[in-house]
Amino acid sequence: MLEIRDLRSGYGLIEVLQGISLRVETGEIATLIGANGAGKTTLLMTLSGQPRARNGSIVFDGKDITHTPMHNLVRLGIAHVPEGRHIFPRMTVLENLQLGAFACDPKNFADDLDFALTLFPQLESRMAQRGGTLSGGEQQMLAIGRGLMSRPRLLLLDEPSLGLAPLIVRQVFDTIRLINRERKTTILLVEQNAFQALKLSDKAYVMVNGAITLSGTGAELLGNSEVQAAYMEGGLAQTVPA
Amino acid sequence: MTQPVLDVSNLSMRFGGLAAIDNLSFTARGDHITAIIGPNGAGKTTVFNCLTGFYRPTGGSVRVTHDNGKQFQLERMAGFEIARKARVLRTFQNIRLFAGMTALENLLVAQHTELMRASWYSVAGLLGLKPYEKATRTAMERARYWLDRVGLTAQANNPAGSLSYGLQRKLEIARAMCANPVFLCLDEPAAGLNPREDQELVEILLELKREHNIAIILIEHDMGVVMHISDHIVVLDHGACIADGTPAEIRANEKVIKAYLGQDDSEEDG
Amino acid sequence: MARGLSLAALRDAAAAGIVAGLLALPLLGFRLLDSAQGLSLGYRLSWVFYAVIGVFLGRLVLNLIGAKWAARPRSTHHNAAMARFTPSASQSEYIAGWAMIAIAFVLPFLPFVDRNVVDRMTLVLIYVMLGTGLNIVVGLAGLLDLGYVAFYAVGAYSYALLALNFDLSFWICLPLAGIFAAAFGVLLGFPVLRLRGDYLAIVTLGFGEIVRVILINWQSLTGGPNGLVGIPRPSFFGLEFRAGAGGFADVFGLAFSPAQRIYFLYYLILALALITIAFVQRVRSLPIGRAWEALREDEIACRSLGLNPTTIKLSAFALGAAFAGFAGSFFATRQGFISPESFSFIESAIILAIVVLGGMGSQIGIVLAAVLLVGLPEWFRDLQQYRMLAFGGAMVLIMLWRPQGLLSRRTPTAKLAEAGSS
Amino acid sequence: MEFLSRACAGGAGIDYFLQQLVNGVTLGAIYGLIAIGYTMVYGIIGMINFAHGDIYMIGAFISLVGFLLMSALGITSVPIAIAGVLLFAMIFTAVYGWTVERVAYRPLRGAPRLAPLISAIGVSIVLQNYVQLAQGARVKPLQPMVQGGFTFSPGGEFHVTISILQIMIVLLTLSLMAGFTYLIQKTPLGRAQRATEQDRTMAALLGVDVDRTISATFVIGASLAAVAGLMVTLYYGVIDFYLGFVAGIKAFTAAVLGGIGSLPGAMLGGLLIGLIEAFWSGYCSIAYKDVAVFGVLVLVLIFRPTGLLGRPEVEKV
Repeated sequence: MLEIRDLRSGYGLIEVLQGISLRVETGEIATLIGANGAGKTTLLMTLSGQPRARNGSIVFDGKDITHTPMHNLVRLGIAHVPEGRHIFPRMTVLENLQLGAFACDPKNFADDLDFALTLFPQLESRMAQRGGTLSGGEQQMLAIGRGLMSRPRLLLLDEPSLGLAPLIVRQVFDTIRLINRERKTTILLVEQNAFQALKLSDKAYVMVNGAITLSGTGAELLGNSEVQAAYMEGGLAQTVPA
Repeated sequence: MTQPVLDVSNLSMRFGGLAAIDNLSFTARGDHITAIIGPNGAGKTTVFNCLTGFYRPTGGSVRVTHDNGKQFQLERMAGFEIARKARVLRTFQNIRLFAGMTALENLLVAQHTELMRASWYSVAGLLGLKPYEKATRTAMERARYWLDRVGLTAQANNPAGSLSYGLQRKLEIARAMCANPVFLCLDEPAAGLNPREDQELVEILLELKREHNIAIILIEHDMGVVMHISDHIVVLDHGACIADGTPAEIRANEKVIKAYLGQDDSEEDG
Repeated sequence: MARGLSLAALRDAAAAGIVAGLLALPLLGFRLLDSAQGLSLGYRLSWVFYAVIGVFLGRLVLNLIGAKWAARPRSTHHNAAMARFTPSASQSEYIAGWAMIAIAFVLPFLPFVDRNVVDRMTLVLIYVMLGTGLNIVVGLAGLLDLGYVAFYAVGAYSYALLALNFDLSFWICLPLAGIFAAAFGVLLGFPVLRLRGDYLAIVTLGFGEIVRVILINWQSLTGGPNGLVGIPRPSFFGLEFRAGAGGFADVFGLAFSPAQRIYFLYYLILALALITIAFVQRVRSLPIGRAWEALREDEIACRSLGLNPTTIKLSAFALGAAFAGFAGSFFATRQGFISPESFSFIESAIILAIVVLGGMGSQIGIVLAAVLLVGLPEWFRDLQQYRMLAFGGAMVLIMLWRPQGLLSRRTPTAKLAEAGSS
Repeated sequence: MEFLSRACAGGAGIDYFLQQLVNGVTLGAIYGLIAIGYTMVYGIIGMINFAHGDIYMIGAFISLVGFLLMSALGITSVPIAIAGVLLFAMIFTAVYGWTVERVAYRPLRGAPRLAPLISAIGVSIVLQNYVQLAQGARVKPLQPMVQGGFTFSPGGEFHVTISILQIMIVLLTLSLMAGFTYLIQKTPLGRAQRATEQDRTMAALLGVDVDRTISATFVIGASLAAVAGLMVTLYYGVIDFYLGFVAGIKAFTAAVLGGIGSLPGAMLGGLLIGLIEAFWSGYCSIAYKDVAVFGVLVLVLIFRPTGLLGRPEVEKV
């Protein structure tokens, strides 16, 4: 469904992505893990066209989208839920969801809204509340819900668990799995929370300094001692309360 | 000589009708690392903003006592006075460095008050007089020391904004240290750090406590870090304190598990 | 590829032509004619045609020439954002700076330089001084001041009034004018410096207008729209530049020439400008200078470190105003005549443009920008009524050409030797 | 309040007061329409559109040309002429607005903040001199087109006159205001605008064409300025190429006073400035009316730093 070949991009004089190639097959959850600053977010942003790819190609569903303007991607079936949620703070939850369906046929709106609300029933009571007044967890749910409003075939999720309480993190990962199963949405997930992410992914890539250094199924990487050392056990991050 | 103490009593902060903090009381001891944890939106950052003068609390008081017995009522002081006199310094959740200035300059700005005085409000500085030159040297020494401590010496002349995320976090802590704190408030210092950087952060914090007698108050979601280093944990939910105790007590607390940590999943998750 | 490109270029040029036609039609195509019977309409639709053809061809040529240039990776935004992070090339700028000072000193003796050139350079130097002063406020402290001309006016009028009413010499009036301007800066600054960014901009803009309105209407003090005349000229340590006994020429045994005063004024403003520049360079690396920059970068972080934003901002405002005051007194003594007309918003805009074009904090940039924006247009006086049109157009084009300014490198105010310079 | 009562006692009566009120409201409506352009552009790109005042001046000139064209075409019915000129001016002024964005703003997207400000000041200088060169520097008069009005005598000898033109101006402003509030609040274009305003990248990710939305904002702002230009041409009957600068500053002041970014704020700010001007001119001195306007602005900003209806900025730390 998505094929990236030798992609290079960056900001100014700094080249962040140094030739990335990866594939995401239809219907799977692919995960990209890596340390902060490895270029994971830059990869997703380059997919969306900002910064522009300097080299290489991005093919989505057989169509070259390397130079497609950002605002046309959603019409092709790609939804990007960026890092930091990016809720429109002074718009209501409903308006945020409406904007999620901005590029779509209005007659699907009611159905899509229903689906988003079944995933995130907490949002229902907050429809008239401004996005900026939601808690971090609710904002993340709204961000994902908004991304789903365009009925994407490919969902790009950037650090959905960042800055969330442990309880909420679990809920977010459960939902990701649910979206993938229920809607057959292909998902490309970028996560620091390597452990949780690898558990639910079909395929995973490890990114170091702008290049892919390791790939395999989620289970393979989960068991890989290098990965464990670098992204899980080395730190205290996964020390769950005992 | 007594320990410095930070006393929060009956602190309240309302925005319009919404109570972000509701009658909160806790005490942070000078020889402790105190962690404030709780779900998103529980009011943790608001507490910090009240401690450091960015918000004026709608009720209650925050009192800091230094080891020489001097007392400060923070809720009555302007933000810059809190940093200058009560010496409560902070870092920010979304890093606030002087991005266009070099790492070294960031640390010199933190010593502004002393340098300003030494430069006789710029007069001595303009004339290049001795006392100012001496103060500058001292300030450079201190900056160099902290750059060394956080491993930033090689990047001292690089703009702060060009540093990696992890280094920026460390620089922010070093900058606060240059301002000579008694209490250091860290707002999610481990957010966005990778495990190796987490480890380094923990070492730095323990060192601050041990060797520099800095009282640390931190907000953190990373339970690994929190449980590992804190002496005392305050758990907030909906602006109120639901638990207060040692890490072991907090871990076992039913209310905390329900509101924040979730069911113990260690066996399921490995 | 080439064919597709030229077709696209053609289409784009056609679109530009159509837009030009729409723009030209109402205002160039028709002419409002005044006559005794009132207003009537004249037609000159051919002008619209010329505009369409002109823009079409111009755009086409640009497209074809620029095709290759435009095809380069479009990363200008990021370059602009990253420019401040590029390492400084202070060495070459250092040399360039001294070279410029040397040229400035020998300028009047160069073969192709006549009085007019010296006179124009005097004007340029006034703007260098103003730009350097405003740079403290805008470039260093990051406070957008759109009414800087007010302080210039306060300086000029205080100089004129002091000199006219109290018979004080230039050298006494100059510092007093600076102090008055600085006091005005504090007076204005105190209530409004809490305001952020553009709110401050509009209030300073308003303040500039208020000062002008007061100058126009306070007839008894300022002479109203007619201004003040007969402002005493500066003297060379008591020697006046006049013909006859006791004048400068007489004492030094020279033949009297009006040019002597022009040269004297040139060196006077050169000295003032150099002092200003030296002062600002020095102050930048003092704690107060660093605090200004820190404030520009992040006010909240400043407060969290114990810096008092109000006093820091006020000091920047007052110092910037003082330099405008000095420049104003020089302006008054050079002209011998001042009126509110010289202190309109356009002056503030030009000074601000010099700072921004200079590169927000680069001293050499400010000098270059002053030459470009003030010096060059003086040579195009022949264009007469088209001069301001060209000036405005140039302002737009220059900004498009170099959005980050001519020189936007920032030299650190302190360096750690062992870190090396990367 | 005190000086008002003193002034009233000093000769001018309640009718004088009411007359100033009527005049102030009319003036305020015009300022309000220009202020909307500032506030919308500020909202969406976070910058002062310095050329907006001159766009308004251009609108006035185009309106004047439009009126002469109408009479040249033999259209004598005043309402039809006004409606025709309204359309004519809005369309052609909008092209100017669009061009300003295209030339001075779009290429500088992402550039340092002050660069577009300077280029916009450049455009403002160009527009003023362009009109001066194309149409001459002399003041352009237009003979009154809409005459007549109503005189009220609320209490015997008091007389207050409201002209038809004044009523027209206020009604037109109110209906445009209502229309654009609806546009911003309820239509997809409005949603796109607000989304672009709050988070440009996110808006683009959701399919909003940011460039086009910003262009649309400039076009709307310019066409509203054209309406203001038309009304000022009718109301005062004289215009010149320098008209835009002062009105521009005042309208921007109005936008700031009301709280920049807020549409009702712009209207309220415009109204207040119109009233301050009318009353200050009526009771104190015409010469210092601008001083009064800015004085009030400074006072308001000191106590409410984000303007009257601006959202109070909660510092995010």
